[in-house]
Amino acid sequence: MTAATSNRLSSTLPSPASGYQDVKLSFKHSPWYNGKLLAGASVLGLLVLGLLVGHSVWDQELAYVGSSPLNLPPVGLEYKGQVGTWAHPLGTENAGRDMLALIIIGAPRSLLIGFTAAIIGLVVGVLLGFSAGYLGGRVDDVVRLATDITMNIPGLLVLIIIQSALPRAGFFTMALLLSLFSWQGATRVFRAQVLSMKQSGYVLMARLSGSSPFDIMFKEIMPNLMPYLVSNLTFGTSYSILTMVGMEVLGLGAQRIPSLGVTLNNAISASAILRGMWWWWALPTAVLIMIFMCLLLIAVGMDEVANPRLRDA
Amino acid sequence: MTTDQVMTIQNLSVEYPTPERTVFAVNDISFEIKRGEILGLIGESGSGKTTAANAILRLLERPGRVAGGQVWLNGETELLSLPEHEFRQLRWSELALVSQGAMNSLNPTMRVRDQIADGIRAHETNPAALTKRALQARIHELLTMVGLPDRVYRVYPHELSGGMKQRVGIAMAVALSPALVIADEPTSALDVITQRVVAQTLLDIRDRLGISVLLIGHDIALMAQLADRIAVMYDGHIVEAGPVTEVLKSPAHPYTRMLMDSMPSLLERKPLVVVDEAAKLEFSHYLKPPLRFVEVAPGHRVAQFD
Amino acid sequence: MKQNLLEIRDLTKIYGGGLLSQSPPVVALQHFDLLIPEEPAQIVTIAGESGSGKTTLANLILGFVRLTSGLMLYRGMDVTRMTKAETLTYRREVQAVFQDPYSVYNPYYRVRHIFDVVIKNFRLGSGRRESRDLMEDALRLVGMKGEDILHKYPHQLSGGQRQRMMVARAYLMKPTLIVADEPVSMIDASLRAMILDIMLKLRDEHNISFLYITHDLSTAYQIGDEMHLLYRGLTVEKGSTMRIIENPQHAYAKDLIASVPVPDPAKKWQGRIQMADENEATRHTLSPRPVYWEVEPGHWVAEG
Amino acid sequence: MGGLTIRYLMRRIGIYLFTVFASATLVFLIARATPGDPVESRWRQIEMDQGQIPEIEAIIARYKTRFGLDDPLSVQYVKYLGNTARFDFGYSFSQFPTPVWRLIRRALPWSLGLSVTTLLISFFVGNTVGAIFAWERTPRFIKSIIPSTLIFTSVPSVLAALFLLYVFAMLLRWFPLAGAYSRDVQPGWNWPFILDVIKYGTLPVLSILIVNVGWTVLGMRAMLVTIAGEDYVRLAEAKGLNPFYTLYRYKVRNALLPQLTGLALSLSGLIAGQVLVETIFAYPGMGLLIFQGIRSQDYPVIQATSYMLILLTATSVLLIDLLYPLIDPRITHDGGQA
Repeated sequence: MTAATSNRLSSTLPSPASGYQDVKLSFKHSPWYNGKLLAGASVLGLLVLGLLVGHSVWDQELAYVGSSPLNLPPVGLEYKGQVGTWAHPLGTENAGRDMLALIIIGAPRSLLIGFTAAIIGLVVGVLLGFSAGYLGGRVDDVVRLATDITMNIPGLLVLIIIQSALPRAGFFTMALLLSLFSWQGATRVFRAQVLSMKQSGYVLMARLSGSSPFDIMFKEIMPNLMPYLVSNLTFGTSYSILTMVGMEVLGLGAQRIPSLGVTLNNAISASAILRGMWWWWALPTAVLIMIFMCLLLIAVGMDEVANPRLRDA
Repeated sequence: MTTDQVMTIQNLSVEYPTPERTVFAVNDISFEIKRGEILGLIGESGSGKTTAANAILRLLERPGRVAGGQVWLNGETELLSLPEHEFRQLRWSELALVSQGAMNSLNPTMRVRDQIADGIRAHETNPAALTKRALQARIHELLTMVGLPDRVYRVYPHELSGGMKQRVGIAMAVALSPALVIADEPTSALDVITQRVVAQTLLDIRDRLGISVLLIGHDIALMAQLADRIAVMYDGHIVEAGPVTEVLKSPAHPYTRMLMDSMPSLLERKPLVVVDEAAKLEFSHYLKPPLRFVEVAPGHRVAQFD
Repeated sequence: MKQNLLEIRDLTKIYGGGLLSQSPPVVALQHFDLLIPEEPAQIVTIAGESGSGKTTLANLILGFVRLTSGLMLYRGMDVTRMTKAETLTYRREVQAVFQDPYSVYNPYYRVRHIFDVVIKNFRLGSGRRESRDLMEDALRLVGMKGEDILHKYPHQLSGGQRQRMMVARAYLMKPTLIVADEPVSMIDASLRAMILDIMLKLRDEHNISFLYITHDLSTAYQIGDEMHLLYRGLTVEKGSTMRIIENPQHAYAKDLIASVPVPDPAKKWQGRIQMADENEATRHTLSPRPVYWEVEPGHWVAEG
Repeated sequence: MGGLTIRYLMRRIGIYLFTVFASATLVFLIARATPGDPVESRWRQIEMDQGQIPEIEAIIARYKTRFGLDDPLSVQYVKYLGNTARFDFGYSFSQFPTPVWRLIRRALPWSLGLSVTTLLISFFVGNTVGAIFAWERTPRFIKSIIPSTLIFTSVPSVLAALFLLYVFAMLLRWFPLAGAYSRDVQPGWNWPFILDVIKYGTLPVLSILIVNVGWTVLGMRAMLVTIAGEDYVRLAEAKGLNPFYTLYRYKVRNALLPQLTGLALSLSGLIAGQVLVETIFAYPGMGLLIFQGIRSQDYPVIQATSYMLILLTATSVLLIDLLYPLIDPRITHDGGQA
């Protein structure tokens, strides 16, 4: 298992042209000017902004059972004799919860928990990857073993086992549990990168220049790994959100707090699809897909920043 | 029609359009390669020598493109205007390549014999030569010719050393007795003794098969050992060309002279002429296209400078 | 008492072959001796082809790898048993210039980063002004000016400029020894002389010794004082550079020197050289310490 | 270096065994960490549902003895490991006294069929499409489809399942809504049944495929773009070989090695997705078993099924990894003399 097993999208850092030319790079020619990256980041930004505005504008009490009329379709539509109203623009579900309020409360929760888990996972992954790559030897053996083992285990299933027995996990516990399965990618990528950079000329030079291992890691190596960092963070966030939504759809996790996954679970349990109440499952799905798509665009854009050969072809 | 010239390059130019300006990597170069000779195309990095070879082989990488000129094969076929499928037929059967990266020029997941065979299969028209037995005999013969042991027939590239890989590359290139082999820095990644063995192999092949070689390189000393004639490139131009003995004995262009003066050798311990980037850039003042050439000795042409 | 700058005795480096490793050990360098006196500074060539152990030697001296056995003394101090302060001094005084003048620059930073780091870590200068003076001084030595290049990124410099900057960086630390590992093999031929010339200047005017590690005997012949010729981890011939090249004794040395092409079409290679059916993975094994014969004053050849 | 193969094998199998052992232990620990013990809570539950049960204490004690719950933890652990190795997971709570293993045996073939089908299709289709996208001779208009694969890769299979179910089963009624086959066919090796299974399996397979195939496509394309810069590819072009031959023999062949690793890496995500898809389609596989277990708080079923799926994933990854040396000559053909 050598170079071939690095992250499937990220392969190498930009290989510098050997010839020298004094071409000034304007922003448009900078590698960071990447359509996918910018599109993903801006749509995600707009979404978050919209949710924040919604938080202050929309009545969040509407997210609780019985706060609204039952089975109301979105505004302008008709369902079993009821016509949607502006009071509940996205409709309501069969327990009288307002869909807009559910999304406004649920989506940030999913995003935040996924992001928190990804951050924890990334920090752990980077630290482990760095230590394994830089220190080598026993540390490397142990880290590699742990990574190889946990990577082969579907996180969802382990969390199902844990959650089935200990159902009352709070926000932070949940994020911590999710992060158990989001550090491996970062560990692998950073270990591989550090391993190759350790032999690179500028790290050797830094050692000859009396730089401490800390300086070498964070001042010499880290800046060059920024694209990988962002790419991993977004992948980790999607993965964590996905896993959590998965658990919620199965009926695990804190079912009382409205979140997108819980809403989906309710919709499935109540046969929303068969009853033709599409807004009940389609709206949370659409929001989730939008989140995933933005995160993916950012990640893919980042990979292209890191590996210019992927840009066109 | 028989001609003494295997290849004639006329006013070849290659440009690389960049957002700021168009760079001419190869600028209006002309030379010819005679039958059975080794022509050394020598230049430092960025001189355009490899780009010129790629243009002839029609392997330019985007966004580079031929901006003008003609490449005549055997005085009868113009290569650059040939339709793709017709040119593909000429590849390898008439025009072969020994590539630069000795370590990486063989497919790691294919046996050596299959990599030699697929070139033959793609172009051999005589069905009798394509039987399994005939192919096997032919590949063995090729391997022997470049001095490789029989076991190479069965192995995968990673089991070979750099020098052996490069000799496989030569065997592969001459498999169809092409008119011309373009050897792009064939020994630059090799050790000194290995380099000599590979160079010997190249000379042997030329002597036995009469194949012409366009040898691309940066090492004057190696060119002195191998080439019959050399052409010196600088900044996309050919500044001087002629028989190797002539050019190296009495270099006429200041750039060639500078190259000779800064060249360390085992022949004598002498103070080297120190040149820096600024001094090197000075030479570009001599290059005002179109260059005019003066013949200082029979076959020895020098771009005019003043 | 007059000390030697660097004294190496019976140095051996074996890679791998540990308890948990399944791959057999590889002897990269064995029974290596070296003596570089404090005065006068000299350029000691370590010549050899790939796999000869010359880069291993550089890594050993620079402390990138640990020696397996042998003794390495810097000004009488055992390099493997130095105090923290001594290590810092050693780090500063034994510097390096590497083969690839591009990869030694961190692409993230402007080129002045390589100066900033050493000035900060070794506390060479205090304050902006003093630091800048140190840089300019070092750059002047290699024929460059700070205002022209310090603000640039590595890819904006030519190979020659990058390598000169690296020499300037080494000089900035006022080293006693510079390990130059193939410093000109990736530089255009016409610019090589410039780097070699700077090396001579550092030796003659600043009393800096060089360990010139190279496969290129032609450049070694031009600037080298002493030479050690390595073959598969062993020194096969040592003595004055000129004498070895003009009068090689060991069979391998003869082959090697006869294979170096000379830029004169009238002096073509004589005869043919046969190469064994070699394999890249050829492993070197530990052999007994060879016996060296002195064939002329100061010129030693390994027996066999 | 013939030892590399042995070493690789040993390490790989070691990792596998440890994975299995660790997940079995996890299940044991979690089960013991549950507040109260399972037998007691089960009987208390029955008591709550059905009213007072006389001699409940005695019944509980008898069960505890029978299941060895009175033994010290270490003895229980060793027994548990032995049982797990024989796939003996005890009894289901909700369908007492059905052994969990019987439920799993019923569900396993459906899940296996689903995953093997998706895995094979996604690998072959994904790599073929990826190769087409990366080929320089592919017409531009085909290449312009690439961005849409990006959309697919970002839709998780659970959400794709909801969408497909709504459109193709609910609105268009092309496919059935739930289950694995209809009641009116006789299970067995007969055509009506096989066709029925295919019909019922199409939407679940598609749901899992949609996300996974996108990744394979992108991975293949990225690999080929990288490989196109290699010297041996340039040489193949200089040889004037048939461009299609160059594509598969020089490029795709070399890209498949890392793609196989990618497949192994994506497997755990694939299985996780499948659990959810089965739930949505009420497909009678292991995923649905877990879902039902969660609904009825049937801990032995949840834990055993999850454990089995982990075991399955680890085994498949092992098998894929063992394929690797078979197709990489650098591992299998070292030394050359043999």
